[in-house]
Amino acid sequence: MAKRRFIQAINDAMFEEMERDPRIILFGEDVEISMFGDTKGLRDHFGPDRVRDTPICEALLTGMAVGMAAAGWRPVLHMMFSNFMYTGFDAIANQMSKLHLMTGGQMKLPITVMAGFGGGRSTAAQHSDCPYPLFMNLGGINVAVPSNAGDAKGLFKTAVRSNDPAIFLEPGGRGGELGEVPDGEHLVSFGKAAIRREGRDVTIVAIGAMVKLADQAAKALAANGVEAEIIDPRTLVPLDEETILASIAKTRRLVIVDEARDRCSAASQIAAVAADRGFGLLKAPVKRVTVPNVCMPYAPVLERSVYPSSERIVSTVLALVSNQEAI
Amino acid sequence: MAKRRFIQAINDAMFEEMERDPRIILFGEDVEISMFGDTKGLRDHFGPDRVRDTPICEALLTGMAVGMAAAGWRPVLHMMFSNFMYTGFDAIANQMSKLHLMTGGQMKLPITVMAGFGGGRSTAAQHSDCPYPLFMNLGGINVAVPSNAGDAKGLFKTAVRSNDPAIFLEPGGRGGELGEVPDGEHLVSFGKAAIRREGRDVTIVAIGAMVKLADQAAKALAANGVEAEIIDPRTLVPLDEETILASIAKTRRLVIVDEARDRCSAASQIAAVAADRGFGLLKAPVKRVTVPNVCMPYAPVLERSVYPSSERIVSTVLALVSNQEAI
Amino acid sequence: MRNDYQNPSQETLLAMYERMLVIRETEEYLGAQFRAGELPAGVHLYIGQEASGVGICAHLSDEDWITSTHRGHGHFLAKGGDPYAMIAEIHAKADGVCGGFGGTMHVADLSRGILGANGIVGGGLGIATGAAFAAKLDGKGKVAACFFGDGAANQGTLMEAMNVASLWKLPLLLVCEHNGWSEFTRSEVATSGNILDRAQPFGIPAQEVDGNDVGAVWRVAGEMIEAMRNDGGPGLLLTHTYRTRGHVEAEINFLSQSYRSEEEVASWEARDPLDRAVALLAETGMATEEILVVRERVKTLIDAAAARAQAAPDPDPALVKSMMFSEVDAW
Amino acid sequence: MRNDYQNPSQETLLAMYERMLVIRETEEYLGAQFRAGELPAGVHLYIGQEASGVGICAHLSDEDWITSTHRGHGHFLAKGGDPYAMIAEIHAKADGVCGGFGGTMHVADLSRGILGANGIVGGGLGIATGAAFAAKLDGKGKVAACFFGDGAANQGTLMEAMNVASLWKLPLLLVCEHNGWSEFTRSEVATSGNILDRAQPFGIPAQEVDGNDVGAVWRVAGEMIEAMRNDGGPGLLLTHTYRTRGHVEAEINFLSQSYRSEEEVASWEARDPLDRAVALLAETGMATEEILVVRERVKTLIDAAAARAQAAPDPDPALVKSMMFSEVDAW
Ligand SMILES: Cc1ncc(C[n+]2csc(CCOP(=O)(O)OP(=O)(O)O)c2C)c(N)n1
Ligand SMILES: Cc1ncc(C[n+]2csc(CCOP(=O)(O)OP(=O)(O)O)c2C)c(N)n1
Ligand SMILES: [Mg+2]
Ligand SMILES: [Mg+2]
Repeated sequence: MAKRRFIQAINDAMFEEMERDPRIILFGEDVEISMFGDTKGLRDHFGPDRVRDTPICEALLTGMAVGMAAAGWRPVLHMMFSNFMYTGFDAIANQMSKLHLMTGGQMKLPITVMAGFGGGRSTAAQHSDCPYPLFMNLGGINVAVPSNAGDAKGLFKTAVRSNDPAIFLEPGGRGGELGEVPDGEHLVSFGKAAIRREGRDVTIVAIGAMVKLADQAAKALAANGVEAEIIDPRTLVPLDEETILASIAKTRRLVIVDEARDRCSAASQIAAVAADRGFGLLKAPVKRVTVPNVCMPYAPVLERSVYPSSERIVSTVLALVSNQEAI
Repeated sequence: MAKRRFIQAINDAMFEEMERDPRIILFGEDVEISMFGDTKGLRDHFGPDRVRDTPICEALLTGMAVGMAAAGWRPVLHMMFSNFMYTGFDAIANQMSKLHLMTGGQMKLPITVMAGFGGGRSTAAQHSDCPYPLFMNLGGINVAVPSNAGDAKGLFKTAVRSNDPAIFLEPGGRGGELGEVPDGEHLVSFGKAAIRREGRDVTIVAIGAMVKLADQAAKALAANGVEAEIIDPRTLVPLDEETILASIAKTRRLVIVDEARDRCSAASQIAAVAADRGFGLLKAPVKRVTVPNVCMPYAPVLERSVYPSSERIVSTVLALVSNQEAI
Repeated sequence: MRNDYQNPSQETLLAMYERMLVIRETEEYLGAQFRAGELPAGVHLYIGQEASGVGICAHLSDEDWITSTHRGHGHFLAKGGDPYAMIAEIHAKADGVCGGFGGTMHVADLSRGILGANGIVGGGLGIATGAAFAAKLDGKGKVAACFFGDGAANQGTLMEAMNVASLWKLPLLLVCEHNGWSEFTRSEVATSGNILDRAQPFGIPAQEVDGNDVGAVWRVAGEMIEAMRNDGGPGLLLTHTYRTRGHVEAEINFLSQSYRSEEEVASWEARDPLDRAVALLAETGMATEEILVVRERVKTLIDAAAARAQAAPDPDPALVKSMMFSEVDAW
Repeated sequence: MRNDYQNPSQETLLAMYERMLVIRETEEYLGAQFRAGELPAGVHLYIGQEASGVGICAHLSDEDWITSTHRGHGHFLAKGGDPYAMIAEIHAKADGVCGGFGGTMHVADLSRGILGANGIVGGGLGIATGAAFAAKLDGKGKVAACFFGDGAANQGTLMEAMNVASLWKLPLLLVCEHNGWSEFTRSEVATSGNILDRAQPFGIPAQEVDGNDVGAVWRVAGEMIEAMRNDGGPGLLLTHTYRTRGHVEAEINFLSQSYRSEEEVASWEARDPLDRAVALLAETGMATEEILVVRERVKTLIDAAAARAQAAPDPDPALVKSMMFSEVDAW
């Protein structure tokens, strides 16, 4: 086990995978100098054919990723901030997610599209979106949202080795966070949630950067005698419904923490699964701690008021637990 | 009450509103000749300044709608098929939905973006998407999905009179369907669901074209002694949660029929609301009848296998009702 | 050594004529089937434009890539796609080249470098640019040709593609098939200036050609593609042509007014690319009987393909579940 | 009667100099605040480019529209935006021109025709084209100016905008501020050919100008805008300039290597647009003391605005709920 920063773990994964497979090509705006640090050093090591700065033209870039993959290469496209995925949305939604089906399975698309996402740092509305609900709805695209350095490395490797398109989202502003990364070859399978903490009283499903908040909340709850179990789905497509349901079977209560806007969020999807497949297990309402249906305001005081917090998780859980007899 | 075709009702609404308000401008690809019929005759009547064919350049068109609205006009942008909204997605997701907040409320955006949507007619993957879950997640955009001619007229009028952006979706291939349209000025408010049928045993929330299927299902169910209540939300943003919850309070069971792909669908959102605010009212799992996470195949036999049907609604409801004691 | 693209040989010309005939026969059949209510969805016919796709694809092998449009049957067949597999696809049958999943607007055959017809206008531009980048990385002299219409030329991704392809010297042949219309909008209404000029700011060589003259298309495309194979960077080729059928078969059913004159259509029918190919063949001294033999052969081929496609089984709905992903089953 | 844009009067020149000073002082302040950890987010400074925005906006009234970029403080102030309201916005205060909701990349003042800075590169192109269409419909000789960078010129919406604006003869002034860099990528790496040439296929008149010479910018922009007001259709203006600060303030903290030479920066600092405006004023016979008076006035103004902004209250979180919609409250 080595301690690595989130962003270093991704960088390590890129080095190792590009070394292993000469058909992996990295391209995107300013990937050579690397603003976030995740693609640092790759250009020098792998040269201009395999690591390439592009002009600013996201609509083309996503389409190019499809064409490169269809023609036998394994593109990794760095989109910088996830809001810019909207600028390149057409080829993601109309091509990347559909061509495997449309061609009757002929077209394999081993594409990884990566970007930083999420609010909390006054980057304001156009640099803070949390777009995974959109990608989840498209179908045909795997969606990985690591919560720590080790998973970031393992999920990234799985993404680039997969023959299907994957969106790999890095929680913005958490690149410096240290975490344990297992030594040697480290892969994290898609569709396998991690149980971050065991507990008997409530299940908290937390996504990406929310795992840390859930963890803080769990500690505060423990001080109140409430033991929370924390599930980190790690990938939202595929989603490990079984692990979530097994946890609900134990705790009988579910809170989902998601930094997406609430409407049609991952939280809503998980709540819907619980209300269907887990209905008989639940003894309290399913609660969502999300961003209300608002884009991120700039002022820290405003942003804080809508961004999920450990306090909101704690109070949500406490209300659930204390209310249990009322239902 | 006059009988009008779905598409005629929209056309009537456009005529009446453009007559009423000279600042409404209609533009889009082939709006002059009008492929669907909804914009038929408007060019001749209102002239080239107010009704205008555009080049094929969706990315610009959505941006133009924002600029026109910001500069004091009331654009109606016809995007033809809703998949092409992805081509113009950047300005919808990064500008239209955010600028009111980003400008601290300065920028009013009275924009209507309209398009046909949905599958069922072998138009295949790129002409059949049901994109409202994406727009619901963005925030800042109202979303109207009429299920019949009368609502189409009334909702369209509300959309163009609103000072906020609205997406108005016409169920593809149902333009010819006849329906009652109230005479005279007819407006349908946003955020007010309609109870299409009363019943005591199960609540079926059905969206857009799904209302008709729900209705067929309800008739079949009635023959089995099961009385379904059908709720048509009419707008998904804002969503009339109260009417849905009131119905669940009566029936204690909920099935949602949505022709979107399941993951992060409107159905999932409504299920999530039920699992939270309606939890104590429910005595059975919340079921979703949706399109599995797949884009539309071309072959009718394949498409039918994934498209919601009244049979699927019936069997879902019957399983719920018969299973009630098992929970 | 540089090839001489001055004159296609009689053999080449005949092969191209036969390919054009295959397209024409197939599409005449499909149009009739649609009108008879035998197809599940409308078809966008390439009839009248055959020389453009055929003259260009004659220079491409299965190792080269093409992307196509909603009007993609012709490109599919020109690039060597199997008529039976395409007809079966459009009949929504299990034997279809996409198993019945794609349909008329999405015919694709990756084994032949056909990356697919595309229902999104301009959707091929990014894909072809990516394939051209792949071709460059492969280093084997492959090229990618992107077919798109005059309407699609107004999508900004064209400029983006030209910029990247020029900077990276990609072997990308941008083929704008200028048929004067995008749906029901006349080109002049939607397009400012001359599309050919749009390549100039990027230093991309651009040529235009009579797109109904398969010999001319073959010559110009041959030169451009050969240059590309020798690391020559992108090119823009504008083929002037016309769809003598509607935008989509049976548009008459939903349009309340006509959008073009009968004279306009007739004037282009008089320049039919197949008739002109026959004239070119005659110039090479080919006898009418020999041409009739080809015609018969094609007719027999397509008739047989059609009959077989009609009799083919429907696809199995159990397959849908596994079709969104190649590996994980995630629905 | 046609105006003579040969020589800005001393008065005009002085007013422009003052406006440039306002930008410079404001941004020097903001940069220092960021480095001191007093701002919630990084700022993209316009320092070095002031002549471009000011020389152009000098011809615009509150009735005209502009759209701007992530590097938008200068355009906001050049178009007459209030320094206090902008500084307060960037300090995330309730008095901010967007109530603290927008921040540095989104400063907007609709009452002055400032449709907003924009965090999406190229995001202003569609908005400005729409505003230009609105201007045309208004029929009062208004114009819309769209500021964008050389990096943004590679977004395809530029071509789309030129096509529509040319077809519809919209009063759209496309202003490409060419500072040689997009983030950390040199223009030559990302841009094929000369951006100026991109207007040619659309028949759009294009001019380039020394963007650090406010007099020259004023002259060229004046002519172009006047033509537009008289139904002249769109134009492209390329202003050659340079950002002497980083892409974003304090980029040094996250970049592991430098991307440009000190000599390059120094050579542009030697062509500082404010110094050159002073030289122009001296040519008109203005005394150094008079210029110093202006400098003092601006310094006092910005110091006061800054102090007031720092003391202003935070925005009220209760407002967030009502900020996504103007009418219905739907969250
Ligand atoms: C992104 C997108 N916008 C609009 C359409 C609808 N549409 C289909 S074909 C077409 C016209 C295309 O014209 P052109 O590119 O000239 O091709 P042609 O039909 O003439 O071959 C349009 C607007 C579409 N399919 N995709
Ligand atoms: C759509 C989009 N892509 C990428 C970015 C990230 N980004 C911000 S500024 C910038 C460079 C812009 O260069 P240019 O247009 O020349 O403007 P300059 O910064 O030089 O003023 C980039 C790539 C963005 N904000 N939006
Ligand atoms: Mg055309
Ligand atoms: Mg620049």
